[in-house]
Amino acid sequence: MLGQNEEGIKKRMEGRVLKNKIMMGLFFLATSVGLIFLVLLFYRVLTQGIGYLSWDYLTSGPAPYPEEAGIWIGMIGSIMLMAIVAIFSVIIGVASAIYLEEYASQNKFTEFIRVNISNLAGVPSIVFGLLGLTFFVYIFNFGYTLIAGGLTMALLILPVIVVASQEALRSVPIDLHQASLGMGASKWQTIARVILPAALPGILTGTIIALSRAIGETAPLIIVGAATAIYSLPDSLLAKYTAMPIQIYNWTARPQEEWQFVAGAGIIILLAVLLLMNSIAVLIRNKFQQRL
Amino acid sequence: MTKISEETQETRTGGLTSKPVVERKEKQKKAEVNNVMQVDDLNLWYGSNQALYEINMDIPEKRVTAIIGPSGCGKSTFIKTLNRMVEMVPIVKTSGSIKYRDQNIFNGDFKQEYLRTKVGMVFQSPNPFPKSVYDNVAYGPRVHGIKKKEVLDEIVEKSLKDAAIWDELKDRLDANAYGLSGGQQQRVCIARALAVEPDVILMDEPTSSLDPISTSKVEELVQELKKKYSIIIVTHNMQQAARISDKTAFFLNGELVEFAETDDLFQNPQDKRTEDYITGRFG
Amino acid sequence: MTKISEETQETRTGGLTSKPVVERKEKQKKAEVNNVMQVDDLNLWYGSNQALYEINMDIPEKRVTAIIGPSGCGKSTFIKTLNRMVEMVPIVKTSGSIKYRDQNIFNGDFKQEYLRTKVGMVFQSPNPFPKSVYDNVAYGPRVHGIKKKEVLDEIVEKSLKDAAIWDELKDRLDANAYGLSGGQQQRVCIARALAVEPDVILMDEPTSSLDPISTSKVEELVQELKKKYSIIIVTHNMQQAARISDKTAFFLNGELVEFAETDDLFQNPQDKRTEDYITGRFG
Amino acid sequence: MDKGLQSEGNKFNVQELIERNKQKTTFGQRIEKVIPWFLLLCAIISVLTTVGILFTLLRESIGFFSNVSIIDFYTGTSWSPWSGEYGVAPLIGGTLLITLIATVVAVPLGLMSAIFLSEYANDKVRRVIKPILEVLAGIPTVVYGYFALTFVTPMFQNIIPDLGIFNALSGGFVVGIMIIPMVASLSEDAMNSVPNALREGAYGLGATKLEVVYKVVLPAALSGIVASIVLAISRAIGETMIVTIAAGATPNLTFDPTESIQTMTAFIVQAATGDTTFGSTIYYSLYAVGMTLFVFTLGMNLLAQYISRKFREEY
Amino acid sequence: ACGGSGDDASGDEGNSESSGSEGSSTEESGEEVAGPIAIDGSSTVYPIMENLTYSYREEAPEVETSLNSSGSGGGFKKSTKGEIDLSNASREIKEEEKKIAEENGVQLEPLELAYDGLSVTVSSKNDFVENLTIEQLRQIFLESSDAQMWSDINPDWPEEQIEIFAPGHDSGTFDYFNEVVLEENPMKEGENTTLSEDDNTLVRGIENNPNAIGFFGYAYYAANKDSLKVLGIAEGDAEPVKPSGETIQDGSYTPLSRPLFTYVNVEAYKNKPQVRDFVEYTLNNAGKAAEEVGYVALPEERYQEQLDKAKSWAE
Ligand SMILES: Nc1ncnc2c1ncn2[C@@H]1O[C@H](COP(=O)(O)OP(=O)(O)OP(=O)(O)O)[C@@H](O)[C@H]1O
Ligand SMILES: Nc1ncnc2c1ncn2[C@@H]1O[C@H](COP(=O)(O)OP(=O)(O)OP(=O)(O)O)[C@@H](O)[C@H]1O
Ligand SMILES: [Mg+2]
Ligand SMILES: [Mg+2]
Ligand SMILES: O=P([O-])([O-])[O-]
Repeated sequence: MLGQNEEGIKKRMEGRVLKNKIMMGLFFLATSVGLIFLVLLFYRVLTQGIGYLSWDYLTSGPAPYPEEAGIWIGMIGSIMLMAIVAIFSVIIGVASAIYLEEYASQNKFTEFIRVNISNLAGVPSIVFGLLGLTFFVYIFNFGYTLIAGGLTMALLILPVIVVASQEALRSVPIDLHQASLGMGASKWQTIARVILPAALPGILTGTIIALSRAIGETAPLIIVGAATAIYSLPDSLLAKYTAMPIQIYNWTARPQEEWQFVAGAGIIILLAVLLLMNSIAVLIRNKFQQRL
Repeated sequence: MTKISEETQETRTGGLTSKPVVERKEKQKKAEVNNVMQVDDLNLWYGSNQALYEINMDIPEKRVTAIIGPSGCGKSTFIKTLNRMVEMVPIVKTSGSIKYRDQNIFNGDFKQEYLRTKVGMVFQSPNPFPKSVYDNVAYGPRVHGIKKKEVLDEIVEKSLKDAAIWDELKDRLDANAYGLSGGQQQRVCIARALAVEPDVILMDEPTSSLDPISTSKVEELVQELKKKYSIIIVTHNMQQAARISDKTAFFLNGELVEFAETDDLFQNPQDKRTEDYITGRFG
Repeated sequence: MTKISEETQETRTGGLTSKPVVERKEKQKKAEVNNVMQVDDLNLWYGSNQALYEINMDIPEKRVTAIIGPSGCGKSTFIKTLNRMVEMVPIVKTSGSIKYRDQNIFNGDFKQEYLRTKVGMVFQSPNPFPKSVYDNVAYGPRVHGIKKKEVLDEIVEKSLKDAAIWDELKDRLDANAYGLSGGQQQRVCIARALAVEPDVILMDEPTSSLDPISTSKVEELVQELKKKYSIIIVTHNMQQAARISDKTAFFLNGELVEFAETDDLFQNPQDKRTEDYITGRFG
Repeated sequence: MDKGLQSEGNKFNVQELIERNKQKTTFGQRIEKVIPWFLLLCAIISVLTTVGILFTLLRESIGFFSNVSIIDFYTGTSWSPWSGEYGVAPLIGGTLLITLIATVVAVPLGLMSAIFLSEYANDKVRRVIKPILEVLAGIPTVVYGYFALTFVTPMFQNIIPDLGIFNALSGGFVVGIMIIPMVASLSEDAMNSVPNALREGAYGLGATKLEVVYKVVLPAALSGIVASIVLAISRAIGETMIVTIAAGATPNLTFDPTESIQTMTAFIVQAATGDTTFGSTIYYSLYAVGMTLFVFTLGMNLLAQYISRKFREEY
Repeated sequence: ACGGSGDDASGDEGNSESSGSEGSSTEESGEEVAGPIAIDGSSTVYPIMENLTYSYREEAPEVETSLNSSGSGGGFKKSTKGEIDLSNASREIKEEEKKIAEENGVQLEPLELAYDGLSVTVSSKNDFVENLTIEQLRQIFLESSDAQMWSDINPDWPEEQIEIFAPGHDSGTFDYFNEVVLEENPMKEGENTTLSEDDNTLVRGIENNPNAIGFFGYAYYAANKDSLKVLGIAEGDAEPVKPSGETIQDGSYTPLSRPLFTYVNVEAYKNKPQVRDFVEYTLNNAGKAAEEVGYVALPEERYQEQLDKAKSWAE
């Protein structure tokens, strides 16, 4: 039946192949739109901020005069914040993932935890801010301090880390499991000596991606009361602090135009830190993919 | 040796009936001395799917026992049951008993970990840990608390020697095992299994992912190993079973159809299904 | 028929030397009339790894040609080259030529899409689309612009009949193909391939994931199909090759070692390596 | 090889050593018992987090609903807390408007990007472009906010002259740009996991790439794609800083994208940072809005999970 | 939570005790003080306070000031619970807030820092309005008025929708305007009104829209003189007066001049030498700081007076 109009089929084929070509161009264009906006954004930020970027800018804190203002206190604040976030979220996140992947039996409760975690991943960050305010600031009585901000952010990215770690654990070949158990190793020995090391790159990548989301978060920090002008670095977990996005938000909210450029410079630093984190993640990911 | 062949004769007589292995059971009891493991009335379910039916089988000591059968007939399931590895699948249920040196391995106070140091395993595709050759082989001893460097050194050397790969690798003990060829990896995995000096070694299609040369190396090694270990080897390659095993079991659809001296089974199958299979009528 | 056997005789004479197929080439040219595809000096690389070496092979019309060889020898690569499916792997490079009815399929103006409607394919594991049986079979005709319900109905019925599954499925055409058994799925996939009325059908281990009964159904079907189609079938099962094919090619490490009438090849292999393989000395 | 087996310099027996160690290592066994409990505890923290969120939102919302009737809250169409009008509709409307615009931007662009990356681009291109696209999702939203305000709005003003400085259009548009990678990346994953066998099946029948995409890959990956869209939408609903900065602060029940609006999230920021007196009804209202927002995103997430579970078994 | 948070200030203090005690001993001998000072509150006062804390750093490098701007109400929210030491405000403390402070055993005392002339502005693109009377302001801003178009205010003006940009409803700035102009009657809300805590948002909103009008602190006008036009305000039939340093300080810009405050936690002032030191520093330098950021200094005697008052708290 097809054979009957051989010529027709051939002719149609021309059209079909052409259509494929055209759509391919369209798909490519669509992909470029995202990339173009990325470039535009970088271009604007760079042109606005580059003039204010200097060693002084890197090493000084907030100031009432644009020429004297710098990112130092915010940057270190962000880094300290991230350290707290990383410690808590990685320990709790990886432990949860191990529990879910290796220990939990398939029952309603486990399923509930799983669903709960993926739901948490979709809760708006500002709601986490409210949670942090109620619990860490008030009920646990930490006040508007580094630890309150850190724990709030840690909970915020916890689900991301759990999910990434679960995936990393799951991608460790069952072979390795079997090999270890087959030697008479206990479950925990197997996990600690074989599975975790093998899953580590995946876990690290997930963590870095989660942290790079956290480092740019502003809304929850506003709610749990990060300071806007602070001139000394936090010296304890219970010290006041500020962070890069808070500084940037504050600068951009000012009337004089120069502050926009100060903010631009801050954005450059923030993006630089972000890109650094992302490329580490990509490096780890690529290296990891080659290995297995 | 004589006893074994006597026992198998009986088995094969049984093999003519539809429930060969059950009848055989009582008679085999006499031959216990020579058996390292004894499987009695073993049934196994994955959830509600039964994968093994009433298996009765005695594994002779210091012999190579081959298990053959078409894909999905339960070969892997069966040997994984022997070291309770099958329990990694949570929905598995079993009935019947398996005795290792007269102790029922399903008994509550019989430790899985202990069983697995006694009954080692080598898998279908080589699965070294992503660590150095040394650390791979030392893994088992370390897990069991052996920490002294000298002792470990000695165990590693001895195991690699026994696995016939010491000469190839003695200068590369620190190299990552992932960098080795498939055949080398598989022998490192065998060395790793030997390092805890098990009593029985289970091998699930150990050569199926290897090239012919590596395959023949592993086959030679198996011949060597049976001097010290009792070996159970699953293979989908009938020629291989014929080459290296002393006894062969033929599984089909979860049943043990026939279990006999290898030569007898191939030249003189007692069951029509065995014959069909080894003459290539299916599979 | 006579011509083919004559041609193969020549091939096998060549098979005694180390480069059997090259010499054969010139002589085969005479037999062109009966060949649906002609492979000349085909080399293929995955990146820098060569997977096929200087393959010369003529595929006879309305016959079953079997391809056997150990795992990794390039069987799948070879038949995927015949419909240029191998180009889905972006790093693939080829040299040499393949002619389909005297047109070089690597030519710039020879459309992949056209080639593939002429040279259909059935895969190792059944891969129906997650759609109804009807939509699966109608997929190809629809893609080629046939929209009329009556025409489609007719094509679907005819193809399912040709694939020997019409009777089983005629009342379940709307059922999702995923709900079928493996053997049924595979025959639906065959029907899907038949629906565009190809000239050649490539089959890559079409029964390897099937149970014995489904396997024999597919084997019967293949016998039936060769009345209308030229069939090339890859199998790791030598018995299967012996049962169903007219000619058999033996591949090893990317080389075509021997290509002959099936009975000759199995009973009277000309190459030592072929002999080793079919007597089970490796693989 | 022979040497190996015969030269058994058996100074010790490994199994005996093991046996001996077994007797003393009770510590290890205790660890083995404790660890699952510790891990379970950690896993429960995520549950506690949810409980904490519910507690936080509910406690204060109850305070709010004792002053304002829940019916008025959800049926009222005017939100002006300072004159005592607490109809949440304008905030929900603002949120939906932003989400709608973002979806219209992100879904086609994201999906087409996913198709390009998964089906047309080669491995190298994919490996470069995918992470770059993902950078879009990692850019701090404050940065996007000012990008919207100082670049996108002026750009749109060239086309729509009477576009206000604060408007839903640029806010929503930029939120859309931000969520492109969510759609693109997750959909690409879904398409990638469509077994190659299905593609081969279609190619083998002479289908073009486009036909394979439309008739095989997209239907097979549908659940993953829909789930990615739903997740992206849920992210758009929860987005805060972009809309706070660029979309204005006018609780306006309108579907005109050129107007200034206020979203639920933006109101929360406004009320939480503003001068609201602690304990006032306005203060409590931010929790009632937060609760509503939470319910919205929860619904979206459950929907996404339902979709991906319902259709997962397809192939 | 309230009782608990009451301790927070003392907890904070305890935390700094080790360094603080050292500070207090050295302070008596006229040397360096140390320890944290927490300041929050009005965004209007923020620039003055930022200026002060910045220069204070050189005076007392060991003191760790932290400054936030959550609005006057936001500041009182924290200060009435004793969480912060200084609470900036662009209005006086409200009765409810006082009550909460009393419940928590917190005593707050106001200090005036500067004057602000609340500036009513339009865009510099606006070429029809120059001055407004208080009566006209009411027409524009009161909800009860039905004036929608500029032509409703003055028939000479164009028939264009009036767009209002105003500070958040409960902010100090809004409160003051509400009190003196609207006499506590509700302000217009809805489509054509944008409310924002962020004064810069208001500036941006107004500068691009010739039909917009809004008001905020003088400093924000001073910083955007190019794009904004400030209106002269006339009380009754009097001459319209525009805000400027002179007119604000000499009181001729009425009624929209207002004082800016910081409220001191007396407990903290007594017990924390660094707070005492900073308050003194503030009163000595507030005039200069105010001028620098665009506000108007108080007469010199007024600062001295307050300094004496403050010193009396310590006794
Ligand atoms: N994890 C599992 N869950 C459920 N069923 C399983 C599982 N593993 C195996 N089965 C089923 O048990 C039966 C036996 O499988 P098994 O893997 O033991 O076969 P096999 O003989 O080793 O086959 P092969 O030669 O393919 O390895 C099969 O029907 C299979 O589907
Ligand atoms: N996508 C690929 N990329 C790189 N190398 C490949 C790829 N596919 C196959 N090869 C290599 O090409 C060679 C031939 O593989 P092919 O799949 O054709 O073998 P085969 O004979 O079909 O084996 P089997 O019986 O296992 O299916 C192998 O060495 C394989 O590693
Ligand atoms: Mg198996
Ligand atoms: Mg193959
Ligand atoms: O921040 P305010 O000064 O408006 O309270």
